[in-house]
Amino acid sequence: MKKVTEGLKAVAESVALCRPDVISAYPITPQTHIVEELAQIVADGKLKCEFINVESEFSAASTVLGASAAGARAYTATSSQGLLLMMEVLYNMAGMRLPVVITDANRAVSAPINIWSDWQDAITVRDAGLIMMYAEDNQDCCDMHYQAFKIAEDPEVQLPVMVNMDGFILTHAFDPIDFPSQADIDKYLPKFKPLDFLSANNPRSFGLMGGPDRYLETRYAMAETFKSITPVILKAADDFKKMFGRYSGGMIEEYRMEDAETVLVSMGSTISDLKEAVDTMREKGKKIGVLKIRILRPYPAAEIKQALSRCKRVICVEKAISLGGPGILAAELKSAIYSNANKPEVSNFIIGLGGRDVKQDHIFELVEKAEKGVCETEFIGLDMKLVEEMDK
Amino acid sequence: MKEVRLHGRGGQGVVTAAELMASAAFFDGKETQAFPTFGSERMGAPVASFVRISEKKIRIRSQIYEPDYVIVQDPTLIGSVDVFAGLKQGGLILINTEKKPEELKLKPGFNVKTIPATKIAIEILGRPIPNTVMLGAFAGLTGLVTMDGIKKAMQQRFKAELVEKNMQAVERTFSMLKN
Amino acid sequence: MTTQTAENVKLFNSGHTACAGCGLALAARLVLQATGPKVIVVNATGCLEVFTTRSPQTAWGIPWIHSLFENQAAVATGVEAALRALGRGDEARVIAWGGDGASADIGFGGISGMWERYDDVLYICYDNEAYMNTGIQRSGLTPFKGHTSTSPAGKVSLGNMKQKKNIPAIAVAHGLPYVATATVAYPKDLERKVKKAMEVRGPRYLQILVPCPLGWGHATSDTISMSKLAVETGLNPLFEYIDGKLATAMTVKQKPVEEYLKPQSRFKHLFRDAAGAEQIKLIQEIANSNFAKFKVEAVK
Amino acid sequence: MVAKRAKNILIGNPGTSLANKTGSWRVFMPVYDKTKCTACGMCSMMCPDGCVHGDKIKKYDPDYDYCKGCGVCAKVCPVKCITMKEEQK
Repeated sequence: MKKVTEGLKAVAESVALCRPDVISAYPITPQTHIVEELAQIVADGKLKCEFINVESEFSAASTVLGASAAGARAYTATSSQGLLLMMEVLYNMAGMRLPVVITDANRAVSAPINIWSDWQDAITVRDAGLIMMYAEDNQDCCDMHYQAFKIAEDPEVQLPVMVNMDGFILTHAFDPIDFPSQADIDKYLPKFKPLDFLSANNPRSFGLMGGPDRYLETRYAMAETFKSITPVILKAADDFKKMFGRYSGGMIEEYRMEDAETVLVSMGSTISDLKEAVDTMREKGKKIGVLKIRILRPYPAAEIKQALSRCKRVICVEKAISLGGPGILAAELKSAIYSNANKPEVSNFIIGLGGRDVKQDHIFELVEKAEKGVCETEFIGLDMKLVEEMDK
Repeated sequence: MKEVRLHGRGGQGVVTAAELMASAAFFDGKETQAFPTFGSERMGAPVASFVRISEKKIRIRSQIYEPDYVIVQDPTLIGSVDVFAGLKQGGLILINTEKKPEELKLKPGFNVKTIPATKIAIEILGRPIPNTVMLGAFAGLTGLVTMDGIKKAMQQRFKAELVEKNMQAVERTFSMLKN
Repeated sequence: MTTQTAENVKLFNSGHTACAGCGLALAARLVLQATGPKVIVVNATGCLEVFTTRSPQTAWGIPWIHSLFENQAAVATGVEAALRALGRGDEARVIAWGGDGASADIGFGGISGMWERYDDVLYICYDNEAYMNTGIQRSGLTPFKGHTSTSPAGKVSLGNMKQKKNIPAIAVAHGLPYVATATVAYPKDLERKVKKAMEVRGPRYLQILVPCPLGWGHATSDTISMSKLAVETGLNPLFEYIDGKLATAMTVKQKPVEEYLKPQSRFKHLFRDAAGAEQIKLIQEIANSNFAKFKVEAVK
Repeated sequence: MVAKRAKNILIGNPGTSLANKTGSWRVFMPVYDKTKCTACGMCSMMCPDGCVHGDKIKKYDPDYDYCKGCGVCAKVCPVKCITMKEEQK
């Protein structure tokens, strides 16, 4: 069924279709409508599920960790400070190989306190061992959730998956969303069958201490797992297409890159704005395209290397920053293309932090700048008057 | 693509109005997108919401700076908020007031229409919530969304008895300002 | 030679790496003897977790999970919710287990949340009165004037400045149907309280005083006698609150606190001079007020 | 093919600690005088390592594979039938 729905409510409805056994979350802007809507769905008896109110995001993550360890399909959602409060649990969840699905409404991290969108929150936990997906629009975001459970619970994977959606820009936008039927989702995503779980009938110990003699091997095993997740992600999308007719998948997506000399690289909803700008620039004869990073972990290095083997110039457009370090997407991207025979020049720009609107003119401006010479972590869209006044 | 900006105060249903308009356009077979001001505003504070309606898939996610249409749900906002900001020359602005456009003494160059939406809302709905009333007037004026679309949008969003009353209001204002 | 066979695996097994004379290792075995096998234990980071589960070995014979230092309560909530959601409610009851640091300090917020939610979880705090796992640092349950590595006795200090945080009272204030204290010197009392706690539905709290020869500085063979003296002096009264009312309090002949303090090196600075003697008087007052509060018969 | 899930590192099978013979830690060993033992079971109940086994008929013995020699049993024995003797190694 297709209808116009707010992004967060659409996610809540999609998650409900996946029939989680246990949901635990704590309200935080701009994620809150997900938990509110799920609480209502459970309260209305439309979903048989334990909905647990907790006293913090830390406990929300811990509760779904416990539920998953006991064999339940478990879900939580958060944002920004909440995600950072969960961070210790996220590492633990991944290390214990628990297939929890988490939605992050991407939001800036304080200080200054700011409820608006950027990617800093999720980027900060990117090394925890989560599979990280970035939604371009709300249909993509809903489809990602059905696939996220399937990927997380795959016997070859058994890892938490985080679906990222830009705060406000996607979370609070109303768009037409196509929802699958419950019967079809039940077919696509059968009941969760955990491989190992806490049970009095098989009384094993979970979460053992791994000393210097064993810890290295556990991390090696996780690294090896991440090497073989890509086919699982691709298959989840292929199976989805077979069943629902639309393809929402891929590690990356190339847009108008056939003959592109310049390629804009980014993630999330920014991709839509870049595509719009690229269409305009193409009309003016510029050979330019967009490369979408849809999956940040496992990092699609081989796909990116291949996709960027022909262009002259790459421009990373980033909504997060490693203070004192290089552009985050740019650094990873450079490492991916290092062995390419024809290395393009790589510029990167910081835009849209803390919800600063990304206008089409900003995109034209940064392309123009990069064409004049390589730019390193340059800010676009700054209010220079405010900058000058800041320390007066 | 047509872009609409709706002005109101927190609690007046300005986001719901945008949602309904987008949903109506969707039922009319158009591509659509709606979103609120991404703010931390509280009840009573000036707020805005936005709608895009197009024949083609809408990709752009930036805010709306040059709307084709502006709807002002609360006339007390005029003066404190620049409701004309970015409005295209000759663009339509629909204001909820019992006054006639010429009585408002607004800046020239725009197509100003007025409707006593709050009065009609109290009459028909029994509550001073002008959002659906204004939606009817807007549809009549612009033809951007149809009565059928609005009805389907309401049926999806509201309970049956609410749909009936709101549709009465919409039908009244639709014909009042229909070109 | 004992080797691992299906027959000799118990609920809590030998071969763990607790210190010789560890009161906690004893408590763990006694608790599980009382609960039987139909439990799932969620264990906070701490001595108990470390000495029982160094990969690939585990001393536990019941299903057990360790996640973090401060999330045992919320993980227990999740396990309990999952059992309910999956229709496995009859399979096992859930026990969350943490030390005094995990319970009174870093994990306390989560415990308060779990109590407020009224989850069907027995929370056991094993109280050895400091962070023993990391080398004897002060916790919220370190006793008044006790020396630890972060509340050291020195030229101008006589040890920990604060009295123990009263977690049982806080538990009662949360409206718990069952709150009790126990210690290893009284295994029958401990067993009875665990069994009683398992009969009750909803959140329950059991605080077990477990002497730590390393941290308290007493002979490994004195674990039981220290545990007993803690009760006999009145410094660690044993009681039960059922539905918010004091239901039982153990009756003992009161002994002077010196008998308990003297054999422990963590209190040796109190026996040096007059200043220490003054502090012992204050400790005696704490013991006396406990006696009065719990209506324990003081024998003159 | 690598063992990607590292299952036998992350998950422990019940009672596997029995493979760890902590008896090697012992400096003093408890020696039981069964002529005095009344088989009350106090030593068994109070052993922090849970390694004193027996019954009313056979009376009690420590399992020296695991006994760390803490001396709790000797201290709690009501008839003082256990003495701690220096370990002969």
